[in-house]
Amino acid sequence: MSEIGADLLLSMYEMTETIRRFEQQAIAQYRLGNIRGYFHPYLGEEAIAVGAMAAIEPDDYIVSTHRGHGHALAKGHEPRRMMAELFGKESGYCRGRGGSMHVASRSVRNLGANGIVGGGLAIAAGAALAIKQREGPEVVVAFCSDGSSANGIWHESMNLAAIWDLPVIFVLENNQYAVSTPIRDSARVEHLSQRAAGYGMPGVTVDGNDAAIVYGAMQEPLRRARAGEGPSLVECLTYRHGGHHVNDPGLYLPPEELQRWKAHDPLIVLRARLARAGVDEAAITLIDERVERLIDEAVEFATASPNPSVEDFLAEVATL
Amino acid sequence: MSEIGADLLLSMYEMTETIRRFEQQAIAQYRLGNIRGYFHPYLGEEAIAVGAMAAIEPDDYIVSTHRGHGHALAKGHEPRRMMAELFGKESGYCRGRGGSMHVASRSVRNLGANGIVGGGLAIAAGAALAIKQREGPEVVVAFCSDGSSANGIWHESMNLAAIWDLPVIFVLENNQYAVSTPIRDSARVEHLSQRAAGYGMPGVTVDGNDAAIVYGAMQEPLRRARAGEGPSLVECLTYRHGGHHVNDPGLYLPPEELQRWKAHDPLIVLRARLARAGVDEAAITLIDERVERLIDEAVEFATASPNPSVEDFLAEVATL
Amino acid sequence: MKYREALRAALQEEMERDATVFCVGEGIGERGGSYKVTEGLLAQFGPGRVIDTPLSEAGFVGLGAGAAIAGQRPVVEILFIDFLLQAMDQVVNQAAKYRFMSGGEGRVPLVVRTQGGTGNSLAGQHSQSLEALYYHVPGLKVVMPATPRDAKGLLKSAIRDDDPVIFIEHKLLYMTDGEVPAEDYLIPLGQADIKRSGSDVTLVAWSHMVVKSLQAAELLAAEGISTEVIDLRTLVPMDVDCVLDSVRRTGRLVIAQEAIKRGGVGSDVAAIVAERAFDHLRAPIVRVAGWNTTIPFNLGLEKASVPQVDDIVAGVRSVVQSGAAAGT
Amino acid sequence: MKYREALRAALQEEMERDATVFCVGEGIGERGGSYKVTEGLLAQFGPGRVIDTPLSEAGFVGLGAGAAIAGQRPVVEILFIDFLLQAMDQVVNQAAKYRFMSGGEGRVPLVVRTQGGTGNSLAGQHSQSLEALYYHVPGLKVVMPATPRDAKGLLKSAIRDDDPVIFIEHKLLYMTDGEVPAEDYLIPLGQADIKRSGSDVTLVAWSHMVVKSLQAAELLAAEGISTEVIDLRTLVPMDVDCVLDSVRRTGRLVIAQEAIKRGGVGSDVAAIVAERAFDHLRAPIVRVAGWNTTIPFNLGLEKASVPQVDDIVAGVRSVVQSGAAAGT
Ligand SMILES: Cc1ncc(C[n+]2csc(CCOP(=O)(O)OP(=O)(O)O)c2C)c(N)n1
Ligand SMILES: Cc1ncc(C[n+]2csc(CCOP(=O)(O)OP(=O)(O)O)c2C)c(N)n1
Ligand SMILES: [Mg+2]
Ligand SMILES: [Mg+2]
Repeated sequence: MSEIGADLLLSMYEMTETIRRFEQQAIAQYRLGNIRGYFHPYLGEEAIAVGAMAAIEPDDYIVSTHRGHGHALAKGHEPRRMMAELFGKESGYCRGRGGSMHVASRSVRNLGANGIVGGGLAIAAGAALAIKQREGPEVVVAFCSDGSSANGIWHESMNLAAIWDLPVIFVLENNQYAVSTPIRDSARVEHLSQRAAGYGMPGVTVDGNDAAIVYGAMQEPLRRARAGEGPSLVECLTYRHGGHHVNDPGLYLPPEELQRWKAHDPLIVLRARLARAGVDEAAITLIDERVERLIDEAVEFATASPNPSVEDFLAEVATL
Repeated sequence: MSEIGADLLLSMYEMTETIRRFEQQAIAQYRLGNIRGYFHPYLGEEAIAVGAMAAIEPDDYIVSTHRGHGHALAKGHEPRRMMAELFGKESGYCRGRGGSMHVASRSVRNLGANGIVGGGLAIAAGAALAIKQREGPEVVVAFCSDGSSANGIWHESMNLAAIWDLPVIFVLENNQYAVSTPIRDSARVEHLSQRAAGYGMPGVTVDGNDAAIVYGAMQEPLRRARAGEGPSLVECLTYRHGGHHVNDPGLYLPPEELQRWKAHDPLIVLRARLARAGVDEAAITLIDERVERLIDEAVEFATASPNPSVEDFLAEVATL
Repeated sequence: MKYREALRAALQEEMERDATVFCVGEGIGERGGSYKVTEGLLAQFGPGRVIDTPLSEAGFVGLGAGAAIAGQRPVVEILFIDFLLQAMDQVVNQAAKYRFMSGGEGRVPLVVRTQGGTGNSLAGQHSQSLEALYYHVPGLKVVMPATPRDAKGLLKSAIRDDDPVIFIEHKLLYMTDGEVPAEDYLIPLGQADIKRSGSDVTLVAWSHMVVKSLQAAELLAAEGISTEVIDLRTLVPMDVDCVLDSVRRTGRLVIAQEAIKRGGVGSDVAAIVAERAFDHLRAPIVRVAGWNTTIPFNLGLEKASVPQVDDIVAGVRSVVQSGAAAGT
Repeated sequence: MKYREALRAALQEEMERDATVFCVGEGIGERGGSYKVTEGLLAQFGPGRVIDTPLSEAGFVGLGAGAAIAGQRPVVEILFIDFLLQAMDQVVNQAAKYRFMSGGEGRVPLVVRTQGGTGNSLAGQHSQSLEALYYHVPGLKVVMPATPRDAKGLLKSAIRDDDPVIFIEHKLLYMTDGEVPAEDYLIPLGQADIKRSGSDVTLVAWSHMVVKSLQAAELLAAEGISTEVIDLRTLVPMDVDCVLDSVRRTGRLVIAQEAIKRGGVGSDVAAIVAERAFDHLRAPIVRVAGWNTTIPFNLGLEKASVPQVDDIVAGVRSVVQSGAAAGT
């Protein structure tokens, strides 16, 4: 990883901090009753979105998951319109109609979060097919979860992508639990990436809490995809910093396990890398302050934005 | 395979010949208009059903496929009631309501053929769960096809069976085509059995045209299943002797490929084994004659049987 | 007793009574399920009969069908009816058809417990009312209880039934309270329940709409309109006679349904009455139903997308008025 | 021109016109599809636009949705509508909802072509009429053409539509013949077609039932009953006005549908009329529809399980008689 310079580390740090603070502030707003419904925090998993997105181009596509705030922010969604969507406001990315589990935007080529686990995988393969048909240079990064690997659509999407050499990279965020069910109860294989062999595609398992490692792990899959050599599976090991959603205390997580992973927090890992790269604390503090303002402003924007109009909604619906 | 005695070879030969002649006669009846609908002949693949069924006990269960006549006969269905079902007669196993793709019978523990490719796989896992819950000694043999391996239900069923150590053996009949689509266009892996590793179960690929080899390949999976050690995947390579169904001329099958496999016909293979075992032609001729009578009698039975009564059907339906 | 406790009691009693009954679903063991219906069952019955699954909806619904065919009585929990769509092939092509296609020999005593409906800002993929999809499939029974008493009695009957039953709960009902008999009891599938008697108009509902319909009836009573509220309880088999009898008495029919109007079960109720009690009708049949939309996330829009008590009141009022004008 | 040739012509013309249109499905390339609709397209457009798939129905329907969202216009072929159940989650939770859930920004110009219905002794899993399932889902359009002319014009419109369209053919129609205009034409989604004018009774049908209904109307004419046959052509959006206008003229409504009666689209047509043209009705609304059964294999039973021409004739006769008694 020696080739990663201080600039890239800093920008990855800034995005990690952005996601972290966004989630924390949004959770606070949830507790105040300003956000409702399901909210699956990305806390502790930020390095995956940050590392993967640092490796791709703005024109590349992503599909996201039910735990998708981090992907969206790293792909370029504005925190204010993200926050507004979580508030259910008209100024949100989906005009308050989608919410946390359905954030999408053409502008940043996020094909969407999904309330169905694994629901974006075939869509990702389809977007990759579109790219291939248009002979475009883009790739699709398909974020998916350990839980999704038990679902038929995971299998079908991996296989279709493989047989047609589609430019898609499956980034599997293995946080080791599906709600309370440990992945070892759902799969009898050491690494889920081993399944890639069954589709004839490369698969690796890496430390998903180190953005620099994730960034590095994307390079060969990206080269392959852009060269028309087909898909890859990148399994990133990580861990949630708490329950499955904001109303789940997550008491089933073994405390030592949780502590071990918290000690290996994506922010801690990046700070250590920054220190080794000789970046001084002042630069970091500057970023922290900028991010703090950005997220505070996002909350203000969301708060001040109006709810969607019921009349407009009913008028739209009547014409559907 | 040296442990296979002449008796077993002879009984496997008799069943192979039974299936062969049943299919040929049924196809003749189809041409006469006495059988309608979809009819997927098992011609050329008989060694799989015969070898697998020779290895299991009468109380063991099977699930079958859309190409299921061979499984049914080998599991103990009577040719006459099988033929009657294909004729759509009340005396058939499903009282003419199911037909070729839905033959099932409690009496021989055939949980059913299926018109949905892969449709029986989860049912097989469920029956295996039932056995496990009752602490029964039985196993389930789940026949499936190369085409089914691309379907989500294949993945989910394999995985569920694996994580719960269910007593099921997946026997994959790889005849190398799904209708006209070669398996190499549907999977980028040399042997489909390699996928077993992704579920943490053993997988092997064997010659599916040699009943003795199939029989042998079942032994360790059966031991495992009965010992509570979980499922296995046995991939049997084979080839259709013609089109996908009786109305498909199968012109897309490369003639040399077809000829090569026809030269390796399950009957030819078994006859060679019988010769090596010192069984003389007379014993074989005796069997051939017996089988001929059996199948002729089946056709007579089916022909003479009445159609289901429309009134009875409508009365049943009204109470559903 | 709460609705979810009533469901739990039904499961517990049936599992005690019959060793072939077992539960399988996501997080139903230690965690007790998302709506806590199965809480405590793991401790009592062990992991062999209370089974946590991976996210393989098609797989474990099909597995339930297979276990049922092989003699067990599985109760499969699907967290949201929205996810049951992943298992549609297993439900419709396998479980529902098996008995018929096997010539009547095979039976599939499978219960799929799931829940649907709006109310918690869960957006488009976690709020659907999809009973109409299962209602249309021969070979399935469909049950949608509205009260704790019905939930318990019907779930026990569903478990004892030899055919596949889609048992649909509502996310807003789990915490509702109601009387549940102390003694062992069953409520047979196929019996509607007149939850309130009335003479001016028949109001047919099921599941959470029964709650709203009873509130509407109360408001209407204050206006002098006597509303008979029929809770269908089971959609398949449907107690058509109960509905027809009532309409023959009242001459007016309103159906309240949370699902979208187009192709909903309410259309069938209307069609049956228009076919078989036409001569008794004194007014158009009105369906008060969900708008033709994916359920929105925003709470205000979500509320606007499905019928509220006021909408039901307005619907009933309209037929009483128009009936008065046309009929008498 | 045959129905299947008309479909092929539509695909060919649209693929020539618009490079983003492509076809994907099982055996649609070299083999030309099970019903030979796509024959010749591979040779003309190459394997990049006529794509054979493995048996991954959920996967390639979802893939179609993804390609559509990313700007292509996929036409996915599903061999039998029965198999589309494997992709139900992709259709209902993904394709149908995407536009709404993205706040209107995302569009899914996806066509799923499939076929259903009885007629060839293909038994329970290859003979279903499942349009009602898709009819109930907001965000989908549903098209069911009965003639070669309609098939071509509607398929072209479906391909140009920006929303997901479930385009359902019938296995007994592929070989039927009919006039197809030589010049380029479109038939807009949402327009019913009066296939035969009449004054005594309105008979609503779609897909293959239109053929049977026209035969029934002919027989009825011989008895002096004048039957107006409306072919809905598209179920969503439905041309409700056309039906209401007709019923207001005739005062009687019969619906002929191959799908089972319970929860079928016909119930919705009946409910709409019972709600909006009640005062014009002179007789009960009759639905002539499939029995509540899995489709049997045996040909005699299969025939008995769905309406035949005689059943339609009897249904029409019954309302004309009862209407005469009640109304005039
Ligand atoms: C098909 C489907 N089944 C079940 C659910 C309910 N559900 C939402 S998140 C979740 C757990 C997912 O775990 P995992 O896939 O590992 O993702 P993680 O939450 O750990 O990021 C479940 C069961 C769902 N949304 N979709
Ligand atoms: C889910 C599903 N998709 C498609 C079909 C149509 N179909 C029937 S058999 C078949 C080919 C199956 O090939 P394979 O699975 O290899 O079995 P084989 O016919 O070679 O024995 C297809 C596509 C089906 N029955 N079920
Ligand atoms: Mg997880
Ligand atoms: Mg094959």
